[in-house]
Amino acid sequence: AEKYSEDVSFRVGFVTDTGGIDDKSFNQGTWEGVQKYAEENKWKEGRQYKYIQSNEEADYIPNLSAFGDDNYNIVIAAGFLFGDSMTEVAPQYPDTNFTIIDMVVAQPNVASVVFAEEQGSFLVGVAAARATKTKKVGFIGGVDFDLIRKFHAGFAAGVHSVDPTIEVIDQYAGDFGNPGLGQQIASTMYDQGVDVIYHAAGGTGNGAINEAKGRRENGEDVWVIGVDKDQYEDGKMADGKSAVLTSMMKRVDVAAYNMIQAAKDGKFPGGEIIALTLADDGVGIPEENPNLDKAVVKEIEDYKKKIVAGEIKVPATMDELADFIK
Amino acid sequence: MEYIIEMLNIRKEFPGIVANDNITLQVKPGEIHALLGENGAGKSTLMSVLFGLYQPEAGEIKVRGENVNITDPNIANGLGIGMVHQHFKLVHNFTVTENIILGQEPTENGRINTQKAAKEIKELSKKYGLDVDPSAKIEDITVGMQQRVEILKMLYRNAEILIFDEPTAVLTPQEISELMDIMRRLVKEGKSIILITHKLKEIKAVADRCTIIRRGKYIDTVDVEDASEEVLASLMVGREVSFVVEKEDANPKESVLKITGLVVKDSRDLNAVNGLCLEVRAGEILGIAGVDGNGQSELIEALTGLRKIESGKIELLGHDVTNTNVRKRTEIGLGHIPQDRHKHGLVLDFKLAENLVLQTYYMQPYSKNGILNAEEIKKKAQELIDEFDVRSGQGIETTTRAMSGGNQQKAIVAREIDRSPKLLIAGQPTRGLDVGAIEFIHKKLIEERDKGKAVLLVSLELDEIMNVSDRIAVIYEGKIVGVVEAQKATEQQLGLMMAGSTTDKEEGDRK
Amino acid sequence: MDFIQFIKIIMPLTLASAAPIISTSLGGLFSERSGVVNIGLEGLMMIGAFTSATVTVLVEPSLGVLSPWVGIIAGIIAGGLFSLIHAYVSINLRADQVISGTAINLLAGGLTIYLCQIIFNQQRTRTFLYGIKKQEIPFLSDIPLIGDAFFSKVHITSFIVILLAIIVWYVVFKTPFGLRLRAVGEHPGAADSMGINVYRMRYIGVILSGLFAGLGGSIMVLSQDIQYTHMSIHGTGFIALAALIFGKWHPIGVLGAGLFFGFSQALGVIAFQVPFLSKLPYEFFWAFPYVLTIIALVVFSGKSAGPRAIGKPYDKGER
Amino acid sequence: MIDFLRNEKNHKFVVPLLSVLFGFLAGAIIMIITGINPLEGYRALVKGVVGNPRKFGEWFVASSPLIFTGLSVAFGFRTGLFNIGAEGQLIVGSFAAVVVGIFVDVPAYIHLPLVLMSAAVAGALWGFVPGFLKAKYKVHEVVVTIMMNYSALHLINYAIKALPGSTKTRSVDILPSASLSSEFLSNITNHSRLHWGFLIAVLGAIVFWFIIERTTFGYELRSVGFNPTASEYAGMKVNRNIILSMMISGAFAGLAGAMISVGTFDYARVIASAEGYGFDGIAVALLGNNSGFAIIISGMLFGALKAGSSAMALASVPKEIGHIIMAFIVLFAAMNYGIKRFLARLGKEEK
Ligand SMILES: Nc1ncnc2c1ncn2[C@@H]1O[C@H](COP(=O)(O)OP(=O)(O)OP(=O)(O)O)[C@@H](O)[C@H]1O
Ligand SMILES: Nc1ncnc2c1ncn2[C@@H]1O[C@H](COP(=O)(O)OP(=O)(O)OP(=O)(O)O)[C@@H](O)[C@H]1O
Ligand SMILES: [Mg+2]
Ligand SMILES: [Mg+2]
Repeated sequence: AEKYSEDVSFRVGFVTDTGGIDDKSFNQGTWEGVQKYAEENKWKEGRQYKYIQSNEEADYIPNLSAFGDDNYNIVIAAGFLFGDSMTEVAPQYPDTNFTIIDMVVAQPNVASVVFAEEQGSFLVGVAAARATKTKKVGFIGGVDFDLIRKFHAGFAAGVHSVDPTIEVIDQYAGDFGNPGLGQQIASTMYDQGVDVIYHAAGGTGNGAINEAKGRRENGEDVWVIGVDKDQYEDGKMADGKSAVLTSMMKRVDVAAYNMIQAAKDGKFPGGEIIALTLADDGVGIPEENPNLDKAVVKEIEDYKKKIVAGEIKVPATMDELADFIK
Repeated sequence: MEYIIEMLNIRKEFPGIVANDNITLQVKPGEIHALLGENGAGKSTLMSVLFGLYQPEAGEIKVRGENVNITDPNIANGLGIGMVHQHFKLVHNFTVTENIILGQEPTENGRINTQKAAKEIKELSKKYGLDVDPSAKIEDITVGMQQRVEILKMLYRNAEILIFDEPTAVLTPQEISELMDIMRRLVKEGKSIILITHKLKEIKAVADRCTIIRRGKYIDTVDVEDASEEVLASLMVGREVSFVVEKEDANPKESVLKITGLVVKDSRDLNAVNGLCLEVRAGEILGIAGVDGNGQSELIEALTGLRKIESGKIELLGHDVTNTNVRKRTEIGLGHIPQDRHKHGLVLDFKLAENLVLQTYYMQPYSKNGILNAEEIKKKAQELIDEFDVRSGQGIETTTRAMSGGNQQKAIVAREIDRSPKLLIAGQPTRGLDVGAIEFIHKKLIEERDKGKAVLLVSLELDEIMNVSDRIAVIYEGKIVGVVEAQKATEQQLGLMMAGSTTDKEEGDRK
Repeated sequence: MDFIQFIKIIMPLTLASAAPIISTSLGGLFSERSGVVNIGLEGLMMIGAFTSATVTVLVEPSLGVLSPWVGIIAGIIAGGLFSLIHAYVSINLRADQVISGTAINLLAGGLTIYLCQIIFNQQRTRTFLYGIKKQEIPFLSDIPLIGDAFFSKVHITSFIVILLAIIVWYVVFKTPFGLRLRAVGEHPGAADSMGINVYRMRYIGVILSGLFAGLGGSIMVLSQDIQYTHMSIHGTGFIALAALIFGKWHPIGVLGAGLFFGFSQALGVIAFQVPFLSKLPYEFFWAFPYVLTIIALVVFSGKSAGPRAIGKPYDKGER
Repeated sequence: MIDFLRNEKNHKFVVPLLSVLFGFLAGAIIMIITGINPLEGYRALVKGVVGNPRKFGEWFVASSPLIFTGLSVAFGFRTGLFNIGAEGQLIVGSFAAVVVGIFVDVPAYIHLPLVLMSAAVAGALWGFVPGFLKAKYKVHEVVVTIMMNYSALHLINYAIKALPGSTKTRSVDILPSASLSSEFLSNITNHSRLHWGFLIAVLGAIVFWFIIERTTFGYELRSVGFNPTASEYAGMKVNRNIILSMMISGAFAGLAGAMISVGTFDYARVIASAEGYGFDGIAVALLGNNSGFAIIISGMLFGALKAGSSAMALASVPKEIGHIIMAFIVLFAAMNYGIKRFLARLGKEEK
């Protein structure tokens, strides 16, 4: 009568970073991918698949090792901060398949999954450029990592492609977990005439969404753009509409799902780098975009095609952005 | 109604001790009833029971003939009982008014009506001659005035029965006589008073009857008129007590301390010591008499290095120590029994042994190369508590906080005298102690003198000064107004000088 | 950015981030004035924030716009209830108040997330639709400059909190309750001998700290966030503690200190927008409020001793 | 048994032990309420800590910094200061260790001591500021240390990134000669990160005990902590002692930083927010009664809860339970008066 499978010959372990399993970001996304696979295969959490949350960076190695010790078949870690730990742990468990997201680790049993965040960010940049009336848009970064700069550069490039006269104001919060700060930064930006903000700032971005919500409810025509997942729901206001214009989705769930499938099939791409781009829908905007005009969606589609076709090379660093703008 | 208060067969235990063992106390309306006993005899405990701070294990209490059950101070207040505690219970940063009305604040629309309160207090203070400034902060007023605030607190609550727990221990002679007057006036107004004091003279002066307790047990109740001081004292301690301090004549030698033109500021930045000159010689006890607040504390602190000196010069055994630190002075040969034993004298959270080496811990043999030698420290401590009869629960291992005030004081005296400093500055060394302990400490001071050391005794207690000193310097407004031979000095003469009169200066002896 | 614009931008931000600090700090004031150290303010804020977010989410479907207010009330009550642990342990059991407060912080951090998992099956609450919105204060917002700076785009809660500070000042310094509370914190023995129930006053002090910290946490989450997470409070309780000491345990001082913290934090945010300052490393701005506080503490130093009996359990028998 | 419990002499260790017991009991109750079998949970915890040599090694790895922050906080408490700033001192200490670890190239027997020393010195300097401000301007150390924590976080993040070779998240690796890690220890514990830091922590506890209990310096520090005026009377330099005591407290926290940066990681990390070692240190110090050796034990206990919580999570017990248990232990430790009273009453009623 058990609706779950008893077969425990294949098990999946997932190690979160300090953001936790429902960070609305890559941890949650990855876990959703794992869960999707599990559902399809009638797996039970705790039996065939499990996650451990890391409370701090020092936990990464023990947590990865814990799965290794238990002979899990595939161990997934989300976040580039896992790079060093993965490099250290993977050789100790040569029979385990490891997957790291957002980072490249050169080990024969590690598959590295990276995303072209700049490409997705380019698309929401287009949306922002079309939505702004003040010709000022904002970008709020969580912490100033190279990874977040990819979001930044792609976004600015997208905005620029639509209208080079639009100004992009940016600010880094230095923290992924300070909503109050996010709100203040957003508020400052809006007060200075910015009317669309793209955040790549996790929990800090919550504050920006809150600010946008509040302003929209007060009749201001401002928007916020979500990140990693479709954040439409997070921006929902009392009238049922959302202050989230669109979101830059990063399909870590797809990555996780695919890696599990590959490992199960014995086709695990150990030692390889898997780059997920617009081309394979690894990044992109949500299917539903109630706040975007049809025309804009169409335009975004066009840009997407160009990027996929290689006609537009989206910059991934600030240097490349400078060249791009020239 | 024969008695306004009756405490019958009261028993109160604390862990390990019976503080009150079947004690009976009966107070007649309109009388001043003294309660006498050694340190730790159980007086404060008995009064705390009456005031509702402690619940007795046995016995009954009657107020105005009615059996009562006083479970907390509110009930005591309701019965018209008020208490001035041994350690004042005043909030230091509240005003006089706030302290008095606390708990029974007059209000107007929920807000404290300070004006109304101040007016009431003014009236009360006029009626009983209790001079206070209602808007002054407690921390800014003298101890004497603080006590008047305590009394006003009771009167404000319409107390009929007033308990004074050692009210005079902290007062100057002037303040004491004022207090006596106040008490007489209170009784005249129909109040009844229970007075705890160690000073037999005071009992003789104001009390009508006196109940004596010893080691928690009731001894007797006597009419004061019929009992001499000697009788009272022997009832209290259970043996004969000598009041005269026996000592040979002094044999003064070289100068040990020489102060010239000393100026010291107090915490309010006023000159508390103002051009003071004084000399103390080896082999003598120089007493400094004076009304509290005339610069005694500042003088001691300046001499010992605890307070900055504005100008003037201090020479100690020929060294100019005007600007040297405490440690240096100690090492030259200064000993100091501080006035405030809790503030300066002891680290209450240290074990007794640790406190006994507070001045010497860094020296051999108690430590070497910065490492403490526990064995030596313990040895010394044991030696000291044996010699000075310092009593406490766990000997040298006792946390000092848990010791009685008298024993804490003895520990300090032991520590300072044991070093046998060339100059011993003793600030009120017997404050609050019973006669037995006082006798002991006086003997010790005189022994030091006889060993050829100099002793500077600062006390508010004129008797002590006159009995123990060889010469007496009177301090007034930060200056020495005269120095007299103790044997020739009379109380009136000193009293006048303490009030600032310099007419008797010619008798002064300034070699 | 010219000066006028600068003021217009920074003032609302200051008010917004100061409000939770002030509210919580006022709570700490009650507790510490009664003689009980409360380093558990952070935890009490978490409890308040968690509860108000949860309740808001749960009642939204039926109560609509009223829900955040219901949430706040729930947060206040929850803070008060949770503070009972601190009260019982430190007043009745005479625990070291610092330990007890540390335990409150640890417990609140663990428990709120634990409960999130039970209630929402995730490590955070669901997002609420109705938070505390910024709004224009009628009439006042029409005053030139001042209206823009202080009365438009502000949370009404910021003004409630400022009003509270004044009320607290009145209560603490003008009413019998306040006199008794302070007496208990300065010299419990004296208060006791005047028939004031020391334990009861301290209980009230600690519970008030819970209520106010609960309010602070509620305001914080409902006005700044979209849900409660383990990061929602991120150290604000400790800043409130600092504000209490910086404000010298005085309600108006606390108000000033809270506004100061809010201001310097906002300044750190805005400095980015100032052209020549934006060249400096970010870290400089993030450290800025804290360094500024230290400097201010030195400049305004002086005796800032807290209530005398603070931290000491009251024992009737002791003298 | 009851007599043993009632005897006040035994309370010194019976009471903390009971606190721990009650803490786990409370954790069990919460697990039961939420439908988790506590036996399973605790079995997972135990397995997670001593289940295999690697876990055992990781337990020690998790404990060493906690012991040091515990010592840091305790040193403050013993000398009358509340050092809530161990976190910041730890951050600067960990950075200093890495800087010396990267840029000074000397043999290991000089390098390692030098690295540790610089961590201690950096922590001490960070402690100097609140100490100095308290001594000189009477500024409350609690506020200053809180502010110093945040300042350290941001400024050190900047400094790490400014080091040559650093990325936005970390510095380059330290030279092997500067590392506490040990091939040998790692091998015997099945590739755990076990490093020599644990021994250093024990050494730290001994130094702590020795300074506090056995030296005239410690005597002075305690005296000043308890009663500054009496210390002044006794000729001690009160202000100097306040500063020194804060500095030593900071030095311990700085060493905690070294445990992490040159023990656990071998490089410096940019961190977004404080990792909580300082606050855990308060708990460790309090449970350890502020005494050197007991702090080793309480540090190990909290280290176990930390190290074992992954294993508990694997057994499907929410990780927060570790925190909740920790909180309850601290809470019960705080109730020692109540527990003592309870012990004293034990048996009495039976008579
Ligand atoms: N709170 C307490 N806990 C334990 N024992 C106490 C306590 N209070 C008093 N005692 C004990 O009761 C005895 C009587 O103390 P009490 O204070 O009544 O003495 P006293 O007569 O007032 O002494 P003194 O003249 O020094 O003021 C003391 O010796 C002490 O051992
Ligand atoms: N908390 C306490 N625990 C145990 N014993 C106590 C406590 N408080 C006071 N005592 C005891 O009560 C007695 C009286 O204490 P008290 O402070 O009244 O000292 P004292 O002898 O009256 O000294 P003095 O009058 O010189 O200040 C002492 O013997 C002391 O040991
Ligand atoms: Mg006494
Ligand atoms: Mg007494």
